[in-house]
Amino acid sequence: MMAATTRPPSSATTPKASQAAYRQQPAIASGATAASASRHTDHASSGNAISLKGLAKRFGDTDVFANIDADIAHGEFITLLGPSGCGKSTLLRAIAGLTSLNAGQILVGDTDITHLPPQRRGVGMVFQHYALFPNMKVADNVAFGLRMQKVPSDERARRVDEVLRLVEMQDQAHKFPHQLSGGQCQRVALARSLVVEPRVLLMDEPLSALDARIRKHLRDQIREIQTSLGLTTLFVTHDQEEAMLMSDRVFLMHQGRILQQDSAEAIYTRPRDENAAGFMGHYCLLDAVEAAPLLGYRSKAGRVALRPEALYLSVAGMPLGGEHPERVGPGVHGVVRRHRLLGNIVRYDIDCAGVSLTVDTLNRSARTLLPQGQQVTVHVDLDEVQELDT
Amino acid sequence: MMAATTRPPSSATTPKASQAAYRQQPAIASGATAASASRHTDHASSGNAISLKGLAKRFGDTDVFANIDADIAHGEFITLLGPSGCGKSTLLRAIAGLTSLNAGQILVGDTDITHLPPQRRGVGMVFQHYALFPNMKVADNVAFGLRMQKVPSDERARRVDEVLRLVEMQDQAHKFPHQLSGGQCQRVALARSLVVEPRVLLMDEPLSALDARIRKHLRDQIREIQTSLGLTTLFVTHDQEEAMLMSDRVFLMHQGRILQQDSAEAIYTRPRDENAAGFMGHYCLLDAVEAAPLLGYRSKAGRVALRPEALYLSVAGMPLGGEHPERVGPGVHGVVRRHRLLGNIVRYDIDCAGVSLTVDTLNRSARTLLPQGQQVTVHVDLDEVQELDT
Amino acid sequence: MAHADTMPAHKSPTAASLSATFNPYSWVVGGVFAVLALPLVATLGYALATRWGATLTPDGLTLAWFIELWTTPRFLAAFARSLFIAVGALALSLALVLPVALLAHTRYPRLDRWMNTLILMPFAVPPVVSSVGLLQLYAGGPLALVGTPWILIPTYFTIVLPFMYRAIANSLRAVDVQSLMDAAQLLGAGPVKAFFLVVLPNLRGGVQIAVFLSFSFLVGEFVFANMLVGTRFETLQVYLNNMRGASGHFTSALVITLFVFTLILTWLGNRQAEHTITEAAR
Amino acid sequence: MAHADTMPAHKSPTAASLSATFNPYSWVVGGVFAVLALPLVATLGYALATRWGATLTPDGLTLAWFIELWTTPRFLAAFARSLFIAVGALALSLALVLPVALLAHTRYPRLDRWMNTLILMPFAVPPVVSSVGLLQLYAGGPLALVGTPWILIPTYFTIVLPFMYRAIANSLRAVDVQSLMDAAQLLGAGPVKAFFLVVLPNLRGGVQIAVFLSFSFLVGEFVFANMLVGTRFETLQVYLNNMRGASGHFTSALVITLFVFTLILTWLGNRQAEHTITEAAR
Repeated sequence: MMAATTRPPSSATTPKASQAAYRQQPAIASGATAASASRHTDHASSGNAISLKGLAKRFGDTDVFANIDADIAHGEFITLLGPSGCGKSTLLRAIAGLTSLNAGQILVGDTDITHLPPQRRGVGMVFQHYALFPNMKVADNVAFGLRMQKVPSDERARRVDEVLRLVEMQDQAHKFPHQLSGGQCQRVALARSLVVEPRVLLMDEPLSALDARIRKHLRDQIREIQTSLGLTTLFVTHDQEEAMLMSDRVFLMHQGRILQQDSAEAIYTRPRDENAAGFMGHYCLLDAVEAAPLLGYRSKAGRVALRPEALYLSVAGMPLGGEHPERVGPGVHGVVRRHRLLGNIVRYDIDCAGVSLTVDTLNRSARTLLPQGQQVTVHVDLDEVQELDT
Repeated sequence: MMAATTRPPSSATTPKASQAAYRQQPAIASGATAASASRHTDHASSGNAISLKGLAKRFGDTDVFANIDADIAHGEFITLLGPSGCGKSTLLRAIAGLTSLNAGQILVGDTDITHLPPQRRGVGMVFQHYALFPNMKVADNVAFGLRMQKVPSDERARRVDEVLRLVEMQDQAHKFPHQLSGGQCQRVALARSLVVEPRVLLMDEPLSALDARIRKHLRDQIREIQTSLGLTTLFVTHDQEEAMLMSDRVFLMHQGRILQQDSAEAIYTRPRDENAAGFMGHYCLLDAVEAAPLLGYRSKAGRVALRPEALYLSVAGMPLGGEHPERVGPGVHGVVRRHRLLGNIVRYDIDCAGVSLTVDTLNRSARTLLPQGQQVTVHVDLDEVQELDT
Repeated sequence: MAHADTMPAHKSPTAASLSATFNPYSWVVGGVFAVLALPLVATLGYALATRWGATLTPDGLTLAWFIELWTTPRFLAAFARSLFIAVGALALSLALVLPVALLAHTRYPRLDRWMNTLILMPFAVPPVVSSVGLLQLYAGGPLALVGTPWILIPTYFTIVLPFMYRAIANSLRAVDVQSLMDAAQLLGAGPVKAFFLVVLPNLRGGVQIAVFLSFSFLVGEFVFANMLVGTRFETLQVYLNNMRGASGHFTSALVITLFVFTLILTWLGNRQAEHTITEAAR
Repeated sequence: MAHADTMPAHKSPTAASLSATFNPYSWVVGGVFAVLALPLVATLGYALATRWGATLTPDGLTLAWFIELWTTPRFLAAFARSLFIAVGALALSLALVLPVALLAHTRYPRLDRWMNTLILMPFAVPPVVSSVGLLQLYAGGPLALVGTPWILIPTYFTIVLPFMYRAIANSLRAVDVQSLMDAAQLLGAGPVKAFFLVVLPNLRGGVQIAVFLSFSFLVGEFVFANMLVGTRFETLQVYLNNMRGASGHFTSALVITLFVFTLILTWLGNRQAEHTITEAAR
């Protein structure tokens, strides 16, 4: 029902056509909502939804970000993941047109929007603190964008109702924002962005002001809606789990640069460098000398990263947690220094060949817990070892 | 250096003596800090540090909490864990004397403090939003409690310096609170509570205003300091991981009641009822009929709770993740509906005998990932099945 | 505004449960109310009394004083003049202060700090003091406004400025203006439209109170009016002062009229503001 | 206070970088400053001029007018009276408002709502209006205060009350009073000690500005002083008004004296407050 409906079905193969389609967008075709449901892959063939080319932003002498290059496909869900201060939110605001750039070019479809004001970019945005209009009821908040587009009132009412249904807020249409909980506010904010059928949806830490339970629910709901609408989405977060669960691809940002653009799985299991490994998971970072006994060879790379859950423990020759990997490193003797119960995971700190290793195992049963001082053998899955440049 | 030093070494075997020792506390012995380091088990024999007897608190018609009974040993780290609104913070404030009780009795040692004003309870408290005095520098904030006790200025300076070293804030002594980061503020607040050597330390969600990285660091630091001082601590949180990692025991609270008092491990693996299971981890809750095929028998309990990490998957007869438990339920055929990568965990949703099960496995390698639609067999570890009262 | 008002104050249960059992604050409220209302009640009694001598209660009730007042052309003229001057000064200050406060809040934080210092100045210079200064300033040359009613509008503007600025700046702080503007712009509104549709309505409460208070202050202002223009342009207060010699009942009726007038004005302002918002949201 | 002031305003980089390149706000500040300062500058010129006729600048400079003023016993007496009345009213209002505001903030949120409504009343009733009411009230019986200076202290108290209450309530809101009190009590301070050591110093900014502004307002107040007591108790403003007939230079000197006096007072207040805090923190 939402988004992308104004682009012709076999959309824009030439720049001209796509551009024309984009310009046409604000005047939304009234029959648009008919072609509802699954348009997920409609635009797979029409090139990128967004291209970022050499974006740079300075604030005084410091680079907020620089050399941002990325291509995002239609319908992709991209997460900008990074610690606070890495420039991810500013990048999002620059794409929205809320912050000027010092260099670079932003293409949506094939249209250069770098110098368009925010209201003409066809971009929707959801803010961390909702930014609902306190003077308007839920329905009027959602209708705001349509009123700006001069959509006739009967169509407006229908589309507002539709989108409120989508975010399960149709019963709250006549409440004011201050009467809603945080999670409900964010749903309304989402509906408000969706109703104008933006070409791209930007979300700036939309879940971080909510409490854990609601965050999980809304996370799944956002992803579901995004998938069903085939809406190209950029989602900013500092939460690794959020990024892993929601994204088609993750852009890992660090100090104003994109360290790695990859699938969540690849970002997690194959970090490109030490910074990426430091931010994702709980990698044990060893240098080549320290790692040699575990690997059975001297790595050429400066640093070796081991995932705690890809290390294998054996007690008295019996593998703990069953089968071994195909390509396994030599067993190295170690001692359990302590264990911590993280819920479904038991995390062991193991002193092993002069280094301290972290090993994660499933918390299957209290009977299988290894006591402090237990002698173990540690094996490495050689296929899961990451050799990092330094 | 901190806490408990005023109690005589072979403390209070009779109520009288203990009471006397408590009364004596505000006038701190000047040699107290000499007997520093590890006094962890000094008071193991002297009964409970705190006893809560039938505490109840009403607010209008609703019970904030009721029937709170608990005994806390010397040096124990207790976490009050529960969702927001379960009464845990109010309980903490009642123990501190900041909120009156409708019924019950609070003993510290053997002294009844139920009706003492907060300033005479010998209880320290750390607040969620630090509550540092903005008009005073760090050192003066920390010295405040000592000044109230009329500790001579040279001893005061020494003890302030000592405790600031303990929380690694000695370099910031001359800054004002507004010049510090959140994590630094909370360290100062901790130092301020510790310096007066309270008999009990109360912490009201001290980490929840901090960001993830600092939270983890400070969490470990708090636990370390608490252990080295042997300080009886009550820690309020809504974060399950925090509770699991820090506590000697967890009090799981729900709607103003303590559902379960147990070690973190027991709370996690053996929840007493459905509410406890619902709050901890990601238990699959099945009724007896649904669970029967997995268990191989019809449970007498109304509900059966299965931990996702205590379920075992096999593909074509080969156990995934190795060995099986001793007492294993019958294998039941299922189909992978989807998987989610949570980092070190892969969470499968499996349709199995008419119910949807969640199964957690270690994210050991991308090669071992089960695709959607994969046929699997699910086994249950019968020793890890929780049969709940309803 | 509405938001802040309806947000439940986060208080510990003790406080609330205590207040349920005994209410010392009702005494405080009662006391303050009495202190503030007593003069008004006495005035009302006087205005309605046929005669009120040494007794505790008036001798009889009448509307004669009011009727006499409302049929006096001199009173009506003074009333109109006061209204004109007050509305003029307020319009001028709103038109200037709103954009400056908005800029200070969203773009130039340093401007806000400067303004906060500047607006203290008129407070530091009491009315009689500055009226002397103003007389000197406007007495000769190109600014020969003394004695004309026009001198009052810039003067009142100066007086009202600080109050208006603080009230509006506080309202802006309570609303997350930047985000609201951003959100409205991304939904297709230009900056001006965004301001009027999304920011201004949410400043309503603060601006309204500022305007109301300023208005009632200006209508009641006497010192400047008397010193700068005097009897040549008799405003309500100057008229009231000149009528001091007249019957106490008559002046009381005048006072009550003035009071009821400002009350009605406020009520209308409130209603209008609510109406506007409902409309805008439709 | 200190906290709120030094917290860097969280702004988007655009805004700050824009303001670095061009500064429209310096124009605004300049303009406002000019509007506010012009009367004062003109007055100063007049006070220092031997003669100032139709020319743009004064003819010559002299301190004669000041010396004449400072040696007039009637002026000094009026000054002392004004000070006494203002200090009395402020002390009374501080003693009453501080505890009420604290209670309203920490214990009885409903009291705060009531107070916020109540304190608007004196605004709605302009000075001349309520002075008529007060005259009626205090004219007879047990409260026969009319014509005595004592009538001014309760009157001024009523006027200053709303302003003081709002200023203090705002300061309380900016500080998390409840937590500070809790923390101090758990560290061994009684409630009174906690209030003076931990809460009051952090209200400094707000309370100080309120006191300063109220003070300068009271010293400058004319309407009540004139109507309620008149020449029998000549305050500074009544004196100034009575001297209107005298030389403009003389009154200008008076005005400047008054202004400099309030400035010095503020400066002293500031210094003292800072000193107190440094001491308390030692």
